Amino acid sequence: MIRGKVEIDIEKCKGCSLCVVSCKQGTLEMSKQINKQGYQYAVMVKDNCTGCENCALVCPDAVITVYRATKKKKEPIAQITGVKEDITISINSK
Amino acid sequence: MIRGKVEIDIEKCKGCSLCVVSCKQGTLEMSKQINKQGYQYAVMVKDNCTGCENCALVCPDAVITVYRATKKKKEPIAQITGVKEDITISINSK
Amino acid sequence: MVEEEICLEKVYSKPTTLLDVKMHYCPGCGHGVVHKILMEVVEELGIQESTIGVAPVGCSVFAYNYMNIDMQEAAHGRATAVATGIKRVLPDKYVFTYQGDGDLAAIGTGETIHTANRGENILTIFINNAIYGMTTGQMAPTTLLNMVTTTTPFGRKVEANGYPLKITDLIAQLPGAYYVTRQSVHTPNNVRKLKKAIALAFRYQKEKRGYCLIEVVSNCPSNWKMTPIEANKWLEENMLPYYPLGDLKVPPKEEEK
Amino acid sequence: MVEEEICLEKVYSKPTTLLDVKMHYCPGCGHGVVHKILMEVVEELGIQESTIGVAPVGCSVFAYNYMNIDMQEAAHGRATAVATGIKRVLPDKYVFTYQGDGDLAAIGTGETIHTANRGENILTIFINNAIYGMTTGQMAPTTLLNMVTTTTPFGRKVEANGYPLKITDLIAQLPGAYYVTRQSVHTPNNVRKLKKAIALAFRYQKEKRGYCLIEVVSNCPSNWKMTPIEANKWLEENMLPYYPLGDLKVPPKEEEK
Amino acid sequence: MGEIRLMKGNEALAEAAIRAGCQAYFGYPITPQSEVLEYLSKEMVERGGIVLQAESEVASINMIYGAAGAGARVMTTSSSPGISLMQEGISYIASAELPCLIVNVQRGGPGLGTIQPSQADYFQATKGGGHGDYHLIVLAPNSVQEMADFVFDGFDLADKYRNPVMILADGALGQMMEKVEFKEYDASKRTIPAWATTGKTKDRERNIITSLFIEPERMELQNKILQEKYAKICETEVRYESIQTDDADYILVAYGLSARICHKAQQLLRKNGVKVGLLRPKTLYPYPYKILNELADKAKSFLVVEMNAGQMVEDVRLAVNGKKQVYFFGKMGGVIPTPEDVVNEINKIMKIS
Amino acid sequence: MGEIRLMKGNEALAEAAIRAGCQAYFGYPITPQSEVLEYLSKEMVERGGIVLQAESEVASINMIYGAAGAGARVMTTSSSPGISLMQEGISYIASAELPCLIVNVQRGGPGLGTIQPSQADYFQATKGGGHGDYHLIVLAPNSVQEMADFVFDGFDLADKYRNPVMILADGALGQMMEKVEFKEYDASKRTIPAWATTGKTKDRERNIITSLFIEPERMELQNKILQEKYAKICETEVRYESIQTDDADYILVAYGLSARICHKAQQLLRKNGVKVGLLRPKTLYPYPYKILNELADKAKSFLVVEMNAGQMVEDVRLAVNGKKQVYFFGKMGGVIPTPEDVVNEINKIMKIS
Amino acid sequence: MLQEIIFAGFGGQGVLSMGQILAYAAMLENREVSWMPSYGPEMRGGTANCITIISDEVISSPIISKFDTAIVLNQPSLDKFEKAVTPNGILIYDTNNIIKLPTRNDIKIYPIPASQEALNLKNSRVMNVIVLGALLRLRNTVKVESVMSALKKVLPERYHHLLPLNEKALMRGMELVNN
Amino acid sequence: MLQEIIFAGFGGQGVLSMGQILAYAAMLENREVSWMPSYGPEMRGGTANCITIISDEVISSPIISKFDTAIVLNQPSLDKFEKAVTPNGILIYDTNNIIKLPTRNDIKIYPIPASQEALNLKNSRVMNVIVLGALLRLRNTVKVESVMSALKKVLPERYHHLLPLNEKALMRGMELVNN
Ligand SMILES: Cc1ncc(C[n+]2csc(CCOP(=O)(O)OP(=O)(O)O)c2C)c(N)n1
Ligand SMILES: Cc1ncc(C[n+]2csc(CCOP(=O)(O)OP(=O)(O)O)c2C)c(N)n1
Ligand code: SF4
Ligand code: SF4
Ligand code: SF4
Ligand code: SF4
Ligand code: SF4
Ligand code: SF4
Ligand SMILES: [Mg+2]
Ligand SMILES: [Mg+2]
Repeated sequence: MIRGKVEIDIEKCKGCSLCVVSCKQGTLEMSKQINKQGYQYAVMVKDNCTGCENCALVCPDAVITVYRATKKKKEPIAQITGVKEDITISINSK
Repeated sequence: MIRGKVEIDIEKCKGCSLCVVSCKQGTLEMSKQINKQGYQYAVMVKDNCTGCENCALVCPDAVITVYRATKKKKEPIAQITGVKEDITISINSK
Repeated sequence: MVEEEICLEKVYSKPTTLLDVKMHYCPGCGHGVVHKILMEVVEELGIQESTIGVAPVGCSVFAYNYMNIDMQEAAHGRATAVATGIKRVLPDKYVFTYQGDGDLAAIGTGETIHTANRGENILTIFINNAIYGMTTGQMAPTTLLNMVTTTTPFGRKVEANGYPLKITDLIAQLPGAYYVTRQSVHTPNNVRKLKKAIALAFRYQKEKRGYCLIEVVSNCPSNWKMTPIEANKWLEENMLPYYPLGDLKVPPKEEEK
Repeated sequence: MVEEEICLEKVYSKPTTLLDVKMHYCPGCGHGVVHKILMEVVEELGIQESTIGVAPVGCSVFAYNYMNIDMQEAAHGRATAVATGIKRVLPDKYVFTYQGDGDLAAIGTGETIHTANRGENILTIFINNAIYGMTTGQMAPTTLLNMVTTTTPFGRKVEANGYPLKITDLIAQLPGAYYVTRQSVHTPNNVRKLKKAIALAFRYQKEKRGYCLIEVVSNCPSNWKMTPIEANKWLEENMLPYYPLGDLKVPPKEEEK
Repeated sequence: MGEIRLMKGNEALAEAAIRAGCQAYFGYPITPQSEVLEYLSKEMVERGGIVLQAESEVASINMIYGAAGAGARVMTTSSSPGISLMQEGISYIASAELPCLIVNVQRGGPGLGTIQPSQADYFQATKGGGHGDYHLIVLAPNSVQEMADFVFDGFDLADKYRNPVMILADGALGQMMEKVEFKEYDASKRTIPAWATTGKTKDRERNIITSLFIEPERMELQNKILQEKYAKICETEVRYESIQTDDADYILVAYGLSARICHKAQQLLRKNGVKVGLLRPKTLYPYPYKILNELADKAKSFLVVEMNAGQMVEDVRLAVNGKKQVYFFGKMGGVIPTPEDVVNEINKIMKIS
Repeated sequence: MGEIRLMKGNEALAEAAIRAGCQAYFGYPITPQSEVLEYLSKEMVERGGIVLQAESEVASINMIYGAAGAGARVMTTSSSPGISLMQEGISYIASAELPCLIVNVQRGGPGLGTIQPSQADYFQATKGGGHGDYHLIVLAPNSVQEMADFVFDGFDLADKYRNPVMILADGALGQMMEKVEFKEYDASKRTIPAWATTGKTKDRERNIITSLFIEPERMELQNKILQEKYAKICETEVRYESIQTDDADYILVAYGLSARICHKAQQLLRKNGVKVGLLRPKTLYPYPYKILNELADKAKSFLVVEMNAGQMVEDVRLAVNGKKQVYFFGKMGGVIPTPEDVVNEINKIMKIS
Repeated sequence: MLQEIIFAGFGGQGVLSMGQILAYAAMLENREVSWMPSYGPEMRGGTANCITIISDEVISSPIISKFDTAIVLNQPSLDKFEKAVTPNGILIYDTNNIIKLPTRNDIKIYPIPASQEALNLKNSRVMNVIVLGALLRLRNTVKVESVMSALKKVLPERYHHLLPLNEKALMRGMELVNN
Repeated sequence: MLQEIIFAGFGGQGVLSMGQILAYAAMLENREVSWMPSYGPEMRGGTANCITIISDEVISSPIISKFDTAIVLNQPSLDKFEKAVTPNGILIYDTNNIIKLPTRNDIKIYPIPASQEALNLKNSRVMNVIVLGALLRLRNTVKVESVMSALKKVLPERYHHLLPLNEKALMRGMELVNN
């Protein structure tokens, strides 16, 4: 089950590797490729990301976006109880 | 018996009175006269000066010279003992 | 009727107060991290409209290209004088300076001390990378002993250049300084702590408590001639023993609400 | 053959190192006392030939008219920079600066701190009279709270002007500073102590120990608008509680011989 | 117009600043202008203004930068050595185009010099004592009345052109008392400039105050913007007083205190039938080149009188451009020429020509 | 003469300072001249000299004051904003008549500006950026070779006249590498001046270094001493290079890097048969007014080329004094004019005249 | 009409305010006036002086070195300014503590015992006003009423009870040179 | 003879020393030379460049904006300087990591696999020397021996064992444009 993931804006990455060493999961590595700026960039090489934000916090170029899995109770958007008369209820969910 | 005395360069005195209050003996007072600069100046009004230097130390204009009485043994300038032969000794004292 | 669903929620992204442009900083430079964190706080406190920044010359002189707030660029060393000018005429705005060690602790020493002493209600973020970054690597007042720079080719020596200056410690002594702390950004946790410190300092500014100074012990991979990873390691092993992290001055308890 | 005789011996007189001219200081001004004592020490140590003084602008800018030694007049606040220039090229001479509070602790703050931090082998005599004497009575960094000056007609207030700056305490923190003490000249005994302190500082300078600072809490009868006697009393009652006399930094025991 | 008062030049200037709506003053004591700071520390503070005694002139001018950049109407004052210390800051302010008023109550230099009046900072004020191509608008009062009047004008010009304005006075003008009457002035009409850093509201882009333009092309553009502005100022804002120049054989050129002395000399000479005119620049930048050049068509020669070794005389020579001889008479180091000195000089010139 | 080396201008200048017997250097980093401090921090220290990175430019110039006053041969270097900060100190040094060498490797201003080369500090250097009537001797190198040569000359002139000397270079001259050969120079022949504060020995009165002369009469005297010295310098020390001016219809006037560009333009124009001369001042103060005035008798017109908005052109106009038209062409803010630009300008002028 | 007057004495003798009050009075009479104090550190150690110029025409320099009238209240000022009086000018001095008397005979010299008279009036601070009175009588510089109005303007409200005393002092000064 | 050459690439690729060695070599051949680096903060973030001018006559400006030869070692430099080559000039570039190829057809363009060749020579740092070799062959700027002498002068003693490798690299560069 995925617990988190990161998105890296590779064209703005400067290849400093600080995210790589800050990730306790070993999720990230530097690519062999270089970007237009001439830097190797960071990439996710495993899907064990916990969404801990460590990598993003230390990224000097603010190119990492972090997502974390949240368990949401899937609940009905409304519950109607005790209908006593003959009425019409219209529900608009966005 | 005089234990000390001060000399005050009254034309350079600026009449600040700090010497007067620093003297525990009450030796000094400010004159009624003013000097060429327009200041009343300090004068010795008693001869109980101990030569403690207090007044001179605090005088901002360094106009006080202090003398202290020292008891000197009045000794002959030389003593000649054990004259055995007929010699001439000439003593030049400055 | 209740089911469970897994959904990826965005938990961290570049703050909107940081403009979406490439920063000119060298790879791995601490300036970028501090910029980001500072702007995160501004975003989260919702004070973008009432915050004015001052960045003097130094690598971060271009901060105004990145921070999406009103900013003034200041002459070398004069950031807190400029900030004083701003704050005195706009006492209800948040004003901060963002200064390097050369700026704050060499040419700007007088301004720094007097701004703190007056208890100006401003925040100073002080990036201590022990070097003149912008001018490519000369000795700073905070350069460590024996550290080689372009102007100390044989290492900094006490006899010639004196001791690394702990200016933050001096500032902490001044009654006008209210909150003085030393932080870093070389690990995620330190980044988190810095963020808290900045938020606290803005709160104090709101309460008109006086001068707040946050020193950030930072790196300069380019002029230290190290990779970013090496630089952060060097920082931990050499800078932190001399510039230990932590609060140097915190408000007396009763004032805290 | 041995008799007793009473003879008046000169025990105290103006030192020959002080020129026999009228000084321009106001009646009762501490500057005169310090000039005299300083020159006494120079005379007694026999270092007139190897002592160079630096006096910046301030009431004592004319010190070179009184002290019979080589002297340089310095720009406002820059005395220790000038002294650094001298000492670096003439390391075996005795170099001192003689500075007011405006000079040393306002415009010259940066130079003061950095000279101390470099541990320059010089002595600074710092005349703290809590006012700008020369320019006739404006607030100094050391002006006490609520003290009325021409620029604080309602008294110095923390909100506007911050706290009286204890710069000597800051200097004492710096490892480059070797001997830091606070003295006064408002009583004969304090004058005696000052003299010892100056002699000590010159000794340390000879031993190349680093920066020595002697603050002299002094008066300014003219601008305090008091008689000299009132001024010295006010000094004792108001200045000394805030600027207590005594050593702020003395050499570690083992270095003393 | 209100009551006529007897005031020191420094105090009149300070009072005028308050009336002109000066919101903040930053300064540092120095003779012979400390009265400005002292007066404001009482009067302006009581009337709700901001007055701060800075730790130095360097700090003052940078506080001015900050406060002007934040949109306030601001002033600093100093005297020669203090103004020298401000040169970096002034260059920044000019480059960042911040309106403000800087007052130099000159004393005799160079160095620590003397505290007596002088006009030896003319070059510094008009040609740029700081680095780079920039200009202050420089106003030269010659009386306590103008010490007050030029403050109002100065603030208005600063705002009109987004440019620092300098009032170049001297120790005598600052210290002397004369009659002064303050003009009516509605300070409330000034609004906070749109470019000021007052906090980036949603409805506008962020404002940036800077003098850094790292690409030479951008810096060149900034310089062109400045030069165009200066050209416009030179076209529009030249101010001078011309006394009996129409029939004059000899034209005295002087500003400030020297101009008063020349005026007296002129009266003495006119009594003796010598046709002498006086051209007194009120703006030293922009300089009245044009009128001087025109006068050169009629007059026999020019005598420039300054309390210095000869500075403005260069501008007069540039204006006259070789058409006629331009002579110089000056006193230096805080010494003030007398009307008789000037009369003598004119007599000498009459003999030569 | 020794080995020919390929060096940066800043390094050549630094090396020359060591060879000229510079005993102490005080400076603060700033682009584009930090190489001087960097070079000396290694080379001069190794060879026993004193090098101190000061806490600021204000501190540097005052350390220079102290060390020069103590009799040492001393130098500081900076670039435009840093030089602005030194103006008070420079005025003091000039007034106290202390020999020293101050180097300004100019960058584009005003304000923080750009770090690219510029010549916009001409006024500041030549007319006095600080307060009061004083002058620096100003030398303007136009190659790495002259960056070295003028250091020797500068130190000697400083001692000869007890006057501060400025080398006014620019970022390009500082950063570029060219060939350089160091001249033989016996640094040991310099002796400690008798007026220096080296400790009052019994056989002499105390020495005092000061710029304070509180009585206006004494200050006036000091100013007269200075002015006489300046007059002598103007008589004796003017230096310039004159290239093919004899037959020239058009005279280019430029210094430093601009002069090299003009030289190239001159070659291009001469190829096309246009008789162009080049007058290159090597001393900006004293200025070669006389030769320019003489050239004005023969030439049709002048074109002044500068990397600024037009500063030296005023001195050329003063020299030519209306005899001929003086045109100006400049680039600002760190932009460098090209030889083609200059050719175009001359072509335009030819069309007008 | 042009009068160029120097007032000189020790600080504290009220020389600056004497000159200032005179200038004020003249201003009230619609004259051109200028008042210029000595300034700076040379004030220290005691001596102060100011120049008051009163004229029907525009005043050129407020700083001049020759005066038609010198009013000196101590010996150093007498020594310094006696020679600065223009021929046929007048010199007024307070006789108190003057040892070295003025010697010129091309000017008119008025010694007046102002300090003594002030003591008689039981307020040594009005010494300067007494001298001012002498000046008014000798030079007709301004009207007495103008001086009184000036005093009213210049003196802070809390000192207004001293106005009658000042008027008396003025009168006394006029009398002193009457004979 | 006049050659105006720009060298541009990432910092660390040795562009500055390439230009400097060439200038040195030309100096050894008694030419006038100037070498001008880009300086200041724009160096940061990677790109560096320098201009080397070699001439038989005095060199006017060391800073020029058009070049007869451009040598570029990365994409941003190629993008920036392709347009700065004068018509009929030449452009040499290292093919490594170049995505967007040059497009002008009024200049001569030489793509060379210098990085690759450097790897073949087992020292990526000689990449710049390989390119220099190509330049020498194409423009006859200076003699190979001069470059070798220059290298000897410029390289610190401790690197002199690398001289043979550098010579090899130079030769390899010349061969690469031979065909
Ligand atoms: C008056 C002046 N002096 C010197 C400089 C050159 N200069 C620019 S930034 C700087 C120091 C940079 O170091 P620091 O403040 O530590 O900032 P960093 O670049 O390391 O972040 C210097 C000396 C300048 N711009 N202005
Ligand atoms: C650059 C500069 N700014 C201001 C002054 C004016 N000034 C002369 S001395 C002084 C301060 C005097 O106070 P302090 O240093 O405390 O000495 P004191 O006279 O009290 O002994 C000032 C502000 C100056 N000479 N130079
Ligand atoms: S969010 Fe945490 S776990 Fe995920 S990549 Fe970043 S550091 Fe690793
Ligand atoms: S920390 Fe940021 S810039 Fe550095 S490698 Fe990772 S993603 Fe790239
Ligand atoms: S020496 Fe002592 S006792 Fe004598 S007068 Fe002075 S203070 Fe008094
Ligand atoms: S302390 Fe000195 S100056 Fe003061 S009154 Fe006594 S003798 Fe005179
Ligand atoms: S030079 Fe240093 S401080 Fe500046 S951006 Fe690069 S790494 Fe950061
Ligand atoms: S003004 Fe004050 S400090 Fe200056 S001499 Fe007078 S009393 Fe002393
Ligand atoms: Mg730094
Ligand atoms: Mg003081």
